[in-house]
Amino acid sequence: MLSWVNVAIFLIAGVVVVAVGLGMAWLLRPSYPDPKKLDPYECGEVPFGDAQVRFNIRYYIFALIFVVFDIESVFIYPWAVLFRQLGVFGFFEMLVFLVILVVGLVYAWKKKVLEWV
Amino acid sequence: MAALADTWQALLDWYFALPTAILVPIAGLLKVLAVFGWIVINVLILIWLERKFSGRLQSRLGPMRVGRPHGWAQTLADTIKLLVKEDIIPRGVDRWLYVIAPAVVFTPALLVWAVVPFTKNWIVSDLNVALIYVAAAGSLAVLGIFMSGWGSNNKWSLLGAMRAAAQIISYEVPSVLSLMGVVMIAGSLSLQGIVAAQHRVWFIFLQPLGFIIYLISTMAELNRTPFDLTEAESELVAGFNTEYSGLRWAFFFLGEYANLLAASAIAATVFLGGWSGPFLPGIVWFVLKTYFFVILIMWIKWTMPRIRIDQMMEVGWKFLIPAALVNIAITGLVLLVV
Amino acid sequence: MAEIDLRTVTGGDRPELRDVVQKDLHEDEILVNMGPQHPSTHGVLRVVLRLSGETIVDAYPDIGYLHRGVEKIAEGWTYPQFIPMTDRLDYVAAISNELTYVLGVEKLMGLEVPPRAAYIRVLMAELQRVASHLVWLGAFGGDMGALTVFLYCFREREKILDLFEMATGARLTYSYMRIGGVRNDLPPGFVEKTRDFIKLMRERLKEYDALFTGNRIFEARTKGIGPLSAEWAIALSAAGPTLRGSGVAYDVRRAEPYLVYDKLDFEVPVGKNGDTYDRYICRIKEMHESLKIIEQCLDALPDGEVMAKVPKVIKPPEGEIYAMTEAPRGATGVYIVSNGTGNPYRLHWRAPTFANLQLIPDTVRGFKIADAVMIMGSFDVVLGEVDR
Amino acid sequence: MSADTWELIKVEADKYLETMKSLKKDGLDYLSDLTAVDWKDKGIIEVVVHLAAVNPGTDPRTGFGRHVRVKTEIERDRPSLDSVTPIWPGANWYEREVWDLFGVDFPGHPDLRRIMTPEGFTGHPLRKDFVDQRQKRERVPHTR
Amino acid sequence: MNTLEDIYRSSVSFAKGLGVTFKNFLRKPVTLQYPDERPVLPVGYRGIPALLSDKETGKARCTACGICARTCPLGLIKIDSVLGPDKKRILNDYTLEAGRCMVCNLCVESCPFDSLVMANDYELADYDPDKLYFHKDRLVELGRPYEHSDPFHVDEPKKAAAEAKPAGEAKPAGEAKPGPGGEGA
Repeated sequence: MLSWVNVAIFLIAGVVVVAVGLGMAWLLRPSYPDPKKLDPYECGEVPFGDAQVRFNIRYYIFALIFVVFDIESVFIYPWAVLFRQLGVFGFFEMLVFLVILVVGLVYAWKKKVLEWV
Repeated sequence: MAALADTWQALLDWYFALPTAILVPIAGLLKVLAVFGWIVINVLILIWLERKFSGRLQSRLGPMRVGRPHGWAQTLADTIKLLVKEDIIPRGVDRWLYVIAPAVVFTPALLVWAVVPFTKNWIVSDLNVALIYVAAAGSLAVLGIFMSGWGSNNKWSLLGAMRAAAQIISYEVPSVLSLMGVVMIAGSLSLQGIVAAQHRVWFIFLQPLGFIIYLISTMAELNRTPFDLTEAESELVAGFNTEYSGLRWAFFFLGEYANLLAASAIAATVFLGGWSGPFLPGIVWFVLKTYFFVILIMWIKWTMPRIRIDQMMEVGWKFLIPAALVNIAITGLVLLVV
Repeated sequence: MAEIDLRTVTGGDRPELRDVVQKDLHEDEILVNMGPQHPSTHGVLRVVLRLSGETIVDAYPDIGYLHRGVEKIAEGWTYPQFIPMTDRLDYVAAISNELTYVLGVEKLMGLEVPPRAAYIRVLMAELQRVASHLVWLGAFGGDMGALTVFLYCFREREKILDLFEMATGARLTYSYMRIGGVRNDLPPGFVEKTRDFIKLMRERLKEYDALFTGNRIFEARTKGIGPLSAEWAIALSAAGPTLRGSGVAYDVRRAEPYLVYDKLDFEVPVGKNGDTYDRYICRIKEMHESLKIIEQCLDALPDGEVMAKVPKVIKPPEGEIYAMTEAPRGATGVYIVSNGTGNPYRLHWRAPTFANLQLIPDTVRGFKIADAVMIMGSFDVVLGEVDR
Repeated sequence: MSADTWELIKVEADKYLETMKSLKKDGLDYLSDLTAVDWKDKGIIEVVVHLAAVNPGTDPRTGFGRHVRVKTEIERDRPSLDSVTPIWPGANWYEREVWDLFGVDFPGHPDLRRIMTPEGFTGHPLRKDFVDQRQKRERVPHTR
Repeated sequence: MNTLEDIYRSSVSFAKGLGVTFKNFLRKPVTLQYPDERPVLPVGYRGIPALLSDKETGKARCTACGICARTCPLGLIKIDSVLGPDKKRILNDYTLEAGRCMVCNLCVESCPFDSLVMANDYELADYDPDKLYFHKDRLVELGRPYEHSDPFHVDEPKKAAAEAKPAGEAKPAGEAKPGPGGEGA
């Protein structure tokens, strides 16, 4: 548990560094406000509408597949650490697990979910 | 002289006599400060190095003027410039997201360093789940990138953010899976444990496939060419950081280099045996191996054209993930047979 | 004749671009301005993209940001005075523009240039082609994120510019061609330096090849991207490597030889599929061919004058002329109407990229933003001649 | 230098479209250029089209096809001429340019808008009697 | 096995690319560190039009005929002259609006008296646009190092000698003594 204290210190220190940096910049920087400067950049032309728009639903499917695989890897890690103790049985068990996942991947592949729009 | 030594001894005695509850945070703080110093100095060097290195690759000289010889002070000058730059928060931004995004990108790059072993004894905290921690900390940055892209109220930023999210989550999986073979051989998730497991032979030789997958996916997670799609200046102007300037932008930039350094250090530790090596002290080996990766990644960056986003997703999902799974299976089989 | 109200003639209620692009906008489509200030539109080209995700549903190019009214300016200037102005049209290939213009005026006057001048002109035009293609290749690499190639290309282009500087005294806007010949003879040492350059350039072209041709990422980014069929390319008046990449072997140097091109041995490279890759290959091969032509010119360079006898004040007879040359970007033409005075009555510039830009909507539709950048890059747009 | 090699065809405005269609059928598939000349004194605008054949053809000298210049005179006050964009899609921008700079209307053109001049511009600059009616901008005083 | 071949081909092409960049890494950089190092300008470099002056008297050779002013496409040359006692024009001032000059060389070519030259000075920027109107004195000063407007000027006796040689031996044109300004600005 104690080793996590250091990590916490790291986190706090990281935030402090950013805060100090931005604070210093806030003190030092000049300010010449001009409404023209606040335009969002759209290559020098007046933007068409708002940028916060709906995206295509297919972006989210990537996130879903990612969740599946990331949780999978969390499962594999403890198995990998103890691989030598688990032996042949553990190996094949994990193989079955992986095959199921791969079937899912192939399904997504064939359904053309993995294509970017 | 003797008096000084005595005082020092007394100070140490007093220090070690402190109760653990105080001792550990102080020791931690000192270590953290040291590591911070290391990161800051190295990032400054890295930025300069990249400019000089890419300059030489391109038959240029790179920075030469600020700080002679060879413009060593260029990065410092740039930092000062960015520090005193006017801050512009464009109209229509999601203010909170816009403001805190740089911090969210920058901090995880530092967090990784909590578990990197510099030498046998020099490590901030030798977590027993270090590799999972590294992966987790490394993928935090995507949150910041997405926040900046969405919060900027700019279409190029938004496209960059969408790309970033998809790219980093797609390459997170192979990068994690590619390390699995190493974990299986080492039987440990602690980086010190992994270094110790390499005292005879480096994992780059035992896990060549895993290494290549890791290198590719790391470069993708670092957003470096050929995978710099989130910025992709010729396509998206500057991607997620289009609307940023001054020190806010600088934190994205610093974060990128801190990440590069961290990823190189992890790669050096996991695949090249970290600080271990003959003759020279551990820290020297560590620095050499880290910079080997830094240079390698820069070299690739300045040679390759950029891949397209859909091709990138294809490579990740249809090639790297299956290959990483195959790597696990092969490693398992070999370990069972041997 | 009564003054007419121009507004009634214009029918001022024509739709503007903004109305056109917003028509029938689907709800998950977004409109984005790409340009005029965008890293990869190579100037002030503006393309309004209608996107669904990252896929381009439609594109609307908009030009005119660099419109200087060159054709109107020409009407107020004398014939020789317009030569420096032609440099500013396609500023990446200034010599080719000068050549087109002076050829036009010479044809109008029935003037014959001395053989040495003709060879020097061809030599310069081909050097310019190599230089221009190098700029294109570098920018093309830059569009793809391979910035190193950009710097390599510019490094080699510097050598050509050195040659130009030596011969003409300037590096970009040469003002070298004159009606009746060229301004001055080649300086001593020019021929040797050019030969050295050709040797160097051939080596360097191999290096570019190693970086691009055969590179898996490069092929993935260019093959099959932005295909343009031969019929469509002709129908849309595409020009230069964009036309030839589609397999149409139309090169003004062959179709209507000018100067000494009919005495020179060179090939007109053509592509097959008309995709971005073919256009790339065409230009690379053209660089090789140009080097070949330059060598032939150096070998065959005759002695003699470089200027024909021309009257002090140039007043072509009444008439009209349409002269075409093959500039690096394609067939450049100049249409001059003379009314017998010292100024052109009307001068029209046919710019190859003006025609090529029309291809944008048809070629980028259905591709990604990243592809659109590559496709536009492969047309080698120079807005100076598009907008004039 | 060789003289002008372009074959000249003059047509009346009402026969213009017909002639163009038949020329296209004759293999002149490449519209090289389309522009106009303002003959203010004669009260006409002359639309000049340059057509070429890009496919190897019959020209004994080069092996390429013929080159044709088509000229049509139209009234200067109410300039209007059938669009050739349906025949050569590439004429699209050329006709837009002639519209923008000379004010010639092209009925049948799919998208006749101004192309060179900015939005809201009035007048047609390449006409000989064009006067720029925009406000002259002051030269910005130099500041350091 | 297509995939394997693909991977092999990709790897080879990547290695080739990395090899090229490495080769260039070893090459000498081509950067010219401008204010410290200066380019060697070729003979005939066009910097800015300047007035040639007579070697003996040091006065501008310009006769104020005004042909250059008429030739200049942008009309940047203004000549201020008065009629002298012997019906010859006397040059009072010669103004060039250098800020807009596009160094096209047309004025130099048009000059019938060989009194204009393209000087190869190029560092002529100024903070004040009004100072970019170059007047007679400055232009004469700029033109001081030059003797002829034609950079490849062949000395008359030498030219005669070259012509006297048998035709077969005649060197290609251009074998001329380097003109002034070859040493760089």
